[in-house]
Amino acid sequence: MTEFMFLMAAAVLGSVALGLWRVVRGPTRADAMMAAQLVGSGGVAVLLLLSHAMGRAHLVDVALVVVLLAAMVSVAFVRRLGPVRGDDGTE
Amino acid sequence: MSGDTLVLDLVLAGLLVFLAWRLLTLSDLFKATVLFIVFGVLLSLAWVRLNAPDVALAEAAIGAGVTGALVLDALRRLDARGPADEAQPLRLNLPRLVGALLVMGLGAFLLWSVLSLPPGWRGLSSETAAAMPRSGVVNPVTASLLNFRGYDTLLEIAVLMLAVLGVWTLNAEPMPPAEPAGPILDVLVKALLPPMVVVAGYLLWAGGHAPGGAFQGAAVLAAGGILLHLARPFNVANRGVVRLVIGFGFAVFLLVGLTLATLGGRFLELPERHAGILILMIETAAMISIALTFVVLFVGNARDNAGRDTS
Amino acid sequence: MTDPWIPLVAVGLPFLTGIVIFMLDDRQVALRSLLNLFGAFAKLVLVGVMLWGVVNGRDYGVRLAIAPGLDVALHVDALALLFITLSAVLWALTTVYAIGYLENAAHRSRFFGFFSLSIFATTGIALAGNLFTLFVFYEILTLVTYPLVVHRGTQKALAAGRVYLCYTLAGGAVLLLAVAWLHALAGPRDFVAGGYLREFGTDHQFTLILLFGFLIAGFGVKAALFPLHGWLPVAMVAPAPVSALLHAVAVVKAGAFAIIRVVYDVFGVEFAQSLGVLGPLALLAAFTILYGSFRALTEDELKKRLAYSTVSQVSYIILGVAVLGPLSTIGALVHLVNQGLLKITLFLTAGNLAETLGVHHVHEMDGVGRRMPLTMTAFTVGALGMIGVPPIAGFVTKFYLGSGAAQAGQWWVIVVLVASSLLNACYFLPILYRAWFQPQSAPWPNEKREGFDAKAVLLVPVLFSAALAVGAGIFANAPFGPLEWAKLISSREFGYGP
Amino acid sequence: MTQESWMEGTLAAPLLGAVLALIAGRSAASAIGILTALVGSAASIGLAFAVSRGGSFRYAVGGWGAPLGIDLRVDALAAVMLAMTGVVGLCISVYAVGYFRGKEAEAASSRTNTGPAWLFWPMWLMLWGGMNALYLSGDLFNIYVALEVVGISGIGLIALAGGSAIAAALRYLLLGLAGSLLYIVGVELLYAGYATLDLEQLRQRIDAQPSTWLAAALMTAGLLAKSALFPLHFWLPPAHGHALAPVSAALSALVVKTGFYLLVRLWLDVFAALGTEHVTTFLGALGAAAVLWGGVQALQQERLKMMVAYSTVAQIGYLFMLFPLASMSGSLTGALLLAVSHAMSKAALFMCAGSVLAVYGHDRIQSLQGFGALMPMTAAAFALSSISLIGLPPSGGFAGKWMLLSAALAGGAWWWAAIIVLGGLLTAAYLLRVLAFAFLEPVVASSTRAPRAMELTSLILAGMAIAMNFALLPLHDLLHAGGAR
Amino acid sequence: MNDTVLNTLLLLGPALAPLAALPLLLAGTRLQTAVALSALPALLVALLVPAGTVDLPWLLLGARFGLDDTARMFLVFTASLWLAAGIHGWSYLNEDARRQEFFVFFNAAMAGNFGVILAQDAASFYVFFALLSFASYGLVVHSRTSDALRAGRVYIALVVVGELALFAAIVLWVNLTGSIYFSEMTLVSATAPARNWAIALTLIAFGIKIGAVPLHVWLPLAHTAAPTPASAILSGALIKAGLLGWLRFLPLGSEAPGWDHAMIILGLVATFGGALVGALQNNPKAALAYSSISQMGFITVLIGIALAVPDAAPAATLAAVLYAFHHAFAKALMFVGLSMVGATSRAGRAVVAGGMMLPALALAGAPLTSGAVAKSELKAVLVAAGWNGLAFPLSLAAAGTTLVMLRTLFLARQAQDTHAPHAGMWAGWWLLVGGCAAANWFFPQARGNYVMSLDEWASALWPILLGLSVVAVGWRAKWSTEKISIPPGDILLPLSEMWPRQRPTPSVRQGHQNVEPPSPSALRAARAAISWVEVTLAQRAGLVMVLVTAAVVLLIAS
Amino acid sequence: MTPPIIYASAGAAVLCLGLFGFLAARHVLRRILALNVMGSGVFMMLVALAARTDPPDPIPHALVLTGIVVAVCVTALALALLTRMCRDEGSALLPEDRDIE
Repeated sequence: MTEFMFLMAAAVLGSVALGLWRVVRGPTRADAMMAAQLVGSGGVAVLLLLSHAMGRAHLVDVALVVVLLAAMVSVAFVRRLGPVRGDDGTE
Repeated sequence: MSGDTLVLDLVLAGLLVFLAWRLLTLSDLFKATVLFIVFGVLLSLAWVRLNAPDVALAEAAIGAGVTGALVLDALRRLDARGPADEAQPLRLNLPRLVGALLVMGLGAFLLWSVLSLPPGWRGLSSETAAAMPRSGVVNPVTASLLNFRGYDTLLEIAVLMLAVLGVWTLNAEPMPPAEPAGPILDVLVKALLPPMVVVAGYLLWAGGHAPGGAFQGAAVLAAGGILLHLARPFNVANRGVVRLVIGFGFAVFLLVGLTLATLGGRFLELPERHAGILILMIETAAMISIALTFVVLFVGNARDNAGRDTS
Repeated sequence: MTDPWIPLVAVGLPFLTGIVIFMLDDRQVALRSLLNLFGAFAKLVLVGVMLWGVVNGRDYGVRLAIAPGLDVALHVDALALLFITLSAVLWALTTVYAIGYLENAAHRSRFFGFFSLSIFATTGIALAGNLFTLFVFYEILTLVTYPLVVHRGTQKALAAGRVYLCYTLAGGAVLLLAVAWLHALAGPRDFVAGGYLREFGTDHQFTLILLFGFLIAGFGVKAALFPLHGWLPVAMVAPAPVSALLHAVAVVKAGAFAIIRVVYDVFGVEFAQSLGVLGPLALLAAFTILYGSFRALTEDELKKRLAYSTVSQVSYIILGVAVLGPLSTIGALVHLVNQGLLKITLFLTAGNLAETLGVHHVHEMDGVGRRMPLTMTAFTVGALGMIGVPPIAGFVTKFYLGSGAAQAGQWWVIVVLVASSLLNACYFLPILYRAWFQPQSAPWPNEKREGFDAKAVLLVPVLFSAALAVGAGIFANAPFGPLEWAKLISSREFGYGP
Repeated sequence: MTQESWMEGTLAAPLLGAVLALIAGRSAASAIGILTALVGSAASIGLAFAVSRGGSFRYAVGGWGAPLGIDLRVDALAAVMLAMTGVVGLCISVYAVGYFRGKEAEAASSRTNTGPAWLFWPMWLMLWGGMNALYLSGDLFNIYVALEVVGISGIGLIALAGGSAIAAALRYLLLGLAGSLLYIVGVELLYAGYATLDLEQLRQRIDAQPSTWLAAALMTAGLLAKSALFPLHFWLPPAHGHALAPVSAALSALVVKTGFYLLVRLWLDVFAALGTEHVTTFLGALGAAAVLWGGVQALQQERLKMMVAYSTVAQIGYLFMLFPLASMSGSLTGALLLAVSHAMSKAALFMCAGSVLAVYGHDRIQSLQGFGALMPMTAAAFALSSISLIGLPPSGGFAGKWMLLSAALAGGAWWWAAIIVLGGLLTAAYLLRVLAFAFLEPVVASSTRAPRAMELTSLILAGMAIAMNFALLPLHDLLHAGGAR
Repeated sequence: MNDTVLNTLLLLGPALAPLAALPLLLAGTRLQTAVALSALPALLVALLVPAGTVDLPWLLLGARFGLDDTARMFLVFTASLWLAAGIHGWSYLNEDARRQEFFVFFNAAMAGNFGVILAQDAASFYVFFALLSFASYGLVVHSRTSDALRAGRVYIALVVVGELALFAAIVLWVNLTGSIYFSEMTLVSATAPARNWAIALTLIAFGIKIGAVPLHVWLPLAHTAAPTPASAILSGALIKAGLLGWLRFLPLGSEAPGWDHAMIILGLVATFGGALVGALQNNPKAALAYSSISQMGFITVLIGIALAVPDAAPAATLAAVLYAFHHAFAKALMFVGLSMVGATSRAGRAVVAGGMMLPALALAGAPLTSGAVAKSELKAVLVAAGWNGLAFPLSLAAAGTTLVMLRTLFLARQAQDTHAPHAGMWAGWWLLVGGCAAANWFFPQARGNYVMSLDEWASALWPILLGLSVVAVGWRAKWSTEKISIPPGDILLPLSEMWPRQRPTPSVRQGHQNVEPPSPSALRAARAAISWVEVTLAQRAGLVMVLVTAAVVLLIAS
Repeated sequence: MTPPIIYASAGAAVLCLGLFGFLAARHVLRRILALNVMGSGVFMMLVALAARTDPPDPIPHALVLTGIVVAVCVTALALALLTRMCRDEGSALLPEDRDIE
């Protein structure tokens, strides 16, 4: 079970890597930011998986913090960099 | 460890190196910043894998969260003031080539020297374990931070305070009021703020026995503050109350240490019986201060306590 | 049994006087003058006490440890007394003169402060009991004389100060190296008659020769040895009392005195001879003597001519040191005093001329003897003394130098002496001729005073020093005269009388 | 009072003062600052006396003891540095009161705002506290944190000046941060190798292995950047040259010494087992290069403060000549004395520059005619500190150089001696170039006078730099009593 | 103690008296006159005080003064001369505005002269010799005419050279003999190092004073330029100081190979040359000056004899002193006489003419004069020393002297326009006349053989007759001295032509004040290089750090 | 190959990348990022080396926590300085870098 969990985590990480490609290539900033959010979500998933796999319940706390902070960063992005004129503006 | 965990570790490590590489070589600073934030998130995974959940928490809250927000904010300011794209991609020229070779050599040597470290290293884990019962807390990291090496932490809080002073010195002006927050943001803030405060309190409390503590809690609290600021920009002026709160954590920590010293112990020598409560007290004070510190670092300040414009 | 207080007071007195003077306002003329005079005459009294004490076998000395094995030591011996007496007497003269000379000038507190400090440094040099102490005070002297050189505050003065510092600091640097090296080599040692490096024998011959060269180069700057003399003629832009101080009382003398110390009390003259360093030194001194004289010949500016004359004259001292033998030693030591007396007379008279008539150049001096007979009498005494005309002090020197050279079998030295005297005559006698035997040919450049000669306060020191110069010649052999001290020192150095 | 109490006072006073000043704000900051400075310097001087009487001692903060806890180590070396910081710090504080009062008066007359000038006080006190913590510390990581405290407060102080100081502060920050990181890599390697952060324990355990070599190299490079040794000096002149006068004084006089202090600790103590001749020679050679380069650069400068800043570059180089000469007796005493007297004279010089700026409104050297007449005390201070910097007797600078010179010559290393002497000449060249202007007649009579407190403190400091000439023996005794190293 | 004081007063007093009298010049007119009598104490001492010495160890380098035979002889004629010249001169310069100044120098020189005579140690001798020499400059240039100033220049130059030579000589002698006291200056063996130098320097030092060829050039110039009483002193007393120097310093009584012959030859050259050139002068004073050169040639020869034949040294010395004695009075009288030719009354003029004839005859060596005695002494020495061969040439030289005397008298006759002599001048003149006439009685040697043999008469007379006949022939042949005259200073003129005239140019020399800045472009390049390095370091900060790290690693590892 | 070694190696690589980025980059923001990355590499190595024992040594964790907080402080200050400089001088490059590239 734990091995599966690890594998799953690795797979999630792999998908995250694909998301990173988006960040690098993304035509707009919003693309990049969304991809980053995706990575954040992936990270949370990996954390939860690891929490089980490694038997450490308090890793959930870490996931929780990641979620909260990711939300904050998203808002910061939106408020600070989102409505940049000249950008092709997804928002 | 089995090969499966190795796959995860290898992928994670590879990703981290890749991210570091790309974020330094991408010509677009914004993307680099995003990658930096991602790097932070993945780093916290690495901490988890290295059995360092406290660090993972801090990394997630501070390394990725607060720092990310700060860099994003700075990027915006640079955008507003001048071209942020002065950053050129790192083309290789002779000095850089030399530098690269040197750094590679250094890295190789570093790696070699790390790998050639003698086995059988025990670190201070046994000493820590032996001292834990007297530390007043269960979480050895918290014990280290606030008891064994509490002095470091005291100075660290001083560094935080100094950063605020520096930012105040620089008269970092507030961002021009953004467009009024939309309803989505309002809802989001309303939804997120209470859990953030709760989580912060939880982390503070949990620090005694589980991963968590003042810094992580403060970061989450600060995230709430920053969120609020983003929705409804406010100015944390260089006002008496603000300064009191900023200095509060440090003052409490220092005064506790000094009081203990005057009571016959040594500086910061927490008596075994009261260590737990003292640590909690210090942590609480520190968290409040640090949270406000982070907020101030993000928000900046343009007004002094007399309310005069200082720019 | 050593008595520490007298030397301490002797050094400290001018220092304190200087500091107090700094604090005075420029307008507190009376108080400052009083202080100056008090300092000068208290110093004289002190010197008298020391003279009396030393003659009666008392030992004055004090030491203050700076670091382990590193002392600032003050000690009164015969050589020190010789120098300190000279400086005390001349200081008193110069002080009186300066008070009169700088009436109504700007920055007088600064001037007199540094003036006092110069004497502080000179006293320290005189009383220094070891090379380190000597070096310390030597450098202090550099520093405190610089403001005096640039005192006028003109660009020209500044340039002169720059040149002065260039030379002296570079010399000081070399000196520092040498002194430290010697200290490292020989350990903490006090001056001792006959030197203390003898015990090295031939062990460190090369190093010792090198160090000797360094020391001479370092001290030679102040002593204006060729080719280190360049600052001296330039520094004459300073006011007359400063020139007197530089040329007669303090700076140049300090250099010569230090060289004497090095040769006699560090290396020991016989050891130096065995190292083979005295010959080159003598040659250098001889060359300087002739070179200075030649340069003086071509200068029309009076003070500059006098300055080159100093270049030439001071090297007599060094020449005397470098020629092995008690007689030349006596000559060197006596010239220390005599040159001081003569040169101060000359510079002060030059100052009188400048201050009273605005005469700065030789070609303006036609008939000045009739206008300022007393001043020019003093000048004549100085000039003739420089030439070596008896019975003025200079001849005593030359006699002993020549005798010493003959004693040492170094006949060429006599030739140098004679040639130099001839040159001295060539540049001094035309001045006397113009002053006394030519009628006034043009109006005085800037006549500031109508009455007889110069102001009394300027005149008295000049006459006094001239009288001293004559007295030092006529009563050369009198007890307690400079010659007797010189003989005493010489016999101490050589272990036997001349 | 016990040694420990003196130490606790030394450590805590500035920190407490800093936070109090922060909380109190503009109105009371300077009062708190002066009070703290008095207490802090008294404590550090008391500590120095205590060490000279009672010898060196260790202090386990928190009572845990190394390697788990943090041990402070108070020996003569630390005591000297602390006392130096205390004395100079007090003077800087007094000067700063006058300085900012002058600024405020100026601002009031021109109806501008001084801005957050009062932030000087908490930052300065924190800087002071950081330096004290650093000197006291016996723990590698604690030293890192203290270094950060010092660095960040220093940067904040530099930034107080605004304008060109911002870029300078940024440069300083980047380089300092990089240096810190290199340092921390070294710490980490050492910890990974020897499982302790305590200097004393490290010294006992250290052995020659690659990670230790690398650690030593990285820490050295990092600290060199912080102490502005040539060729990592370039951040210093703009930073110190553009900062406010009291800040420049503090940075140039005190802060640069921290890196030097640590390197002394490391190379002459902790890493002694590594066989260090080559490295010490290397450090000495860099020092020599710094002496010459700093001197040449200082000669080129047209602004007084920049010149004084480059002078610091050169003087730092002198200190590093200790390393190759360390085996010779007296060299440590000399270098320390040099450091102390440099602190005093350099602080005095920057104070003078500040006073000159206050009166003239600029600090272009060529236009400083007659500052001797306009501000005699400042000119005197300038002259006295020049004497000490050049190393002319009698002065602390001289005594220090003498000891170094003696050490070099006793060891037959005449080339170090030659550099020492040559550097003195260069120093003379650039300092006296300025001093000469004091003697010219002033061109314009400025109505502004520098506050007396400013002039007086600079004079006092300069006087102390001279008086340090006689500190050699006490210092020597202290180093022996306090068991340096 | 009292003895010392008294002796000092007696033996040093005469030298100091003229100086002590100087303040009188500031007093009223009547008292001033006393200055003219400053030489009286010296004369009294010379005549009355027994021989003796006094040591004054505190003075100079340990001074000793004393009166020995030589000193007494010198003091007698010198003091007489100074006294006469003083009295004469005071009156002579009656209307001169600078009379007081003249007497300052006059008395100073007088003091120097007496001091030189009384000094018994080298240092004191040197001191007074210098005083004499330098003070005499004032006498030479008294008139301030361009001739006088030129004469003064030449004189002072030679004085300086002489002083320096004397200085060097003293240094050498003191070193060679180990004492500064003449009485203790033991003879130095001929092989001693530097002895030759010492002799040479001594010869030069005093040869200048004595007017020995070729150092005589100042003499005709100075004598011509100086006021007459001063000329009398220069010729009568000053140049004798040179002789005294030779006597004091030269190792008479020991051999000086080479020097003896050189001296004799130079003496002969001077004797003949001086006479010849003197006869071709157009100024009586110049002629007299050359006569002095010529006469001193005799003395030079005597000294040469003394060096050549040590045994004859005492006799030669004595003869030289006698000759000097005789010459001093005669020559002084001649000079003073030149100032008396303006006598208005016929009787006066006759007396003056007689007074001119007397010394002229004496100089020529006419019988019954002091000259004859001196010359016979000279010849006796020659005979005794075995240098008989010189007797004839010296007699021939006397013919030359006769020529010069005739020339002088002739020129003096022409000089009619000088002012009439005052009483004081007469007094001084009479004093000299007396001295000149009495000179031969003063010689103790002369008293015995005053009655001369016929041979002696003949040998004394024929040179005079020869001279007279030459003049007669010349007169007949109308030789014009204008055509073939030699200007005073003879060899100096071609010499001074050779010497480029140099005067200090009053150019303002900047010297070191403007230190040339290095060429701006080089400086700029250096500055640029420095700032380039600095900027590059800043740009490559990280690289530098890494490099430092790498360097330290390598250094530790090595 | 154990996780500590993997992460230590990755940490070393990240450290070097950060260092290289610091020395190669001109834009101050990039330099700040580079230094942060470098710091992360350092901390990774430290924690990885601490993970050689089980349970891991907590002291390095405490150190890294401190380091992270210090890093964020320095970063905040650096960013504030950068924005101020950019505002005053219109460039996000240090003065010496402005005329090249």
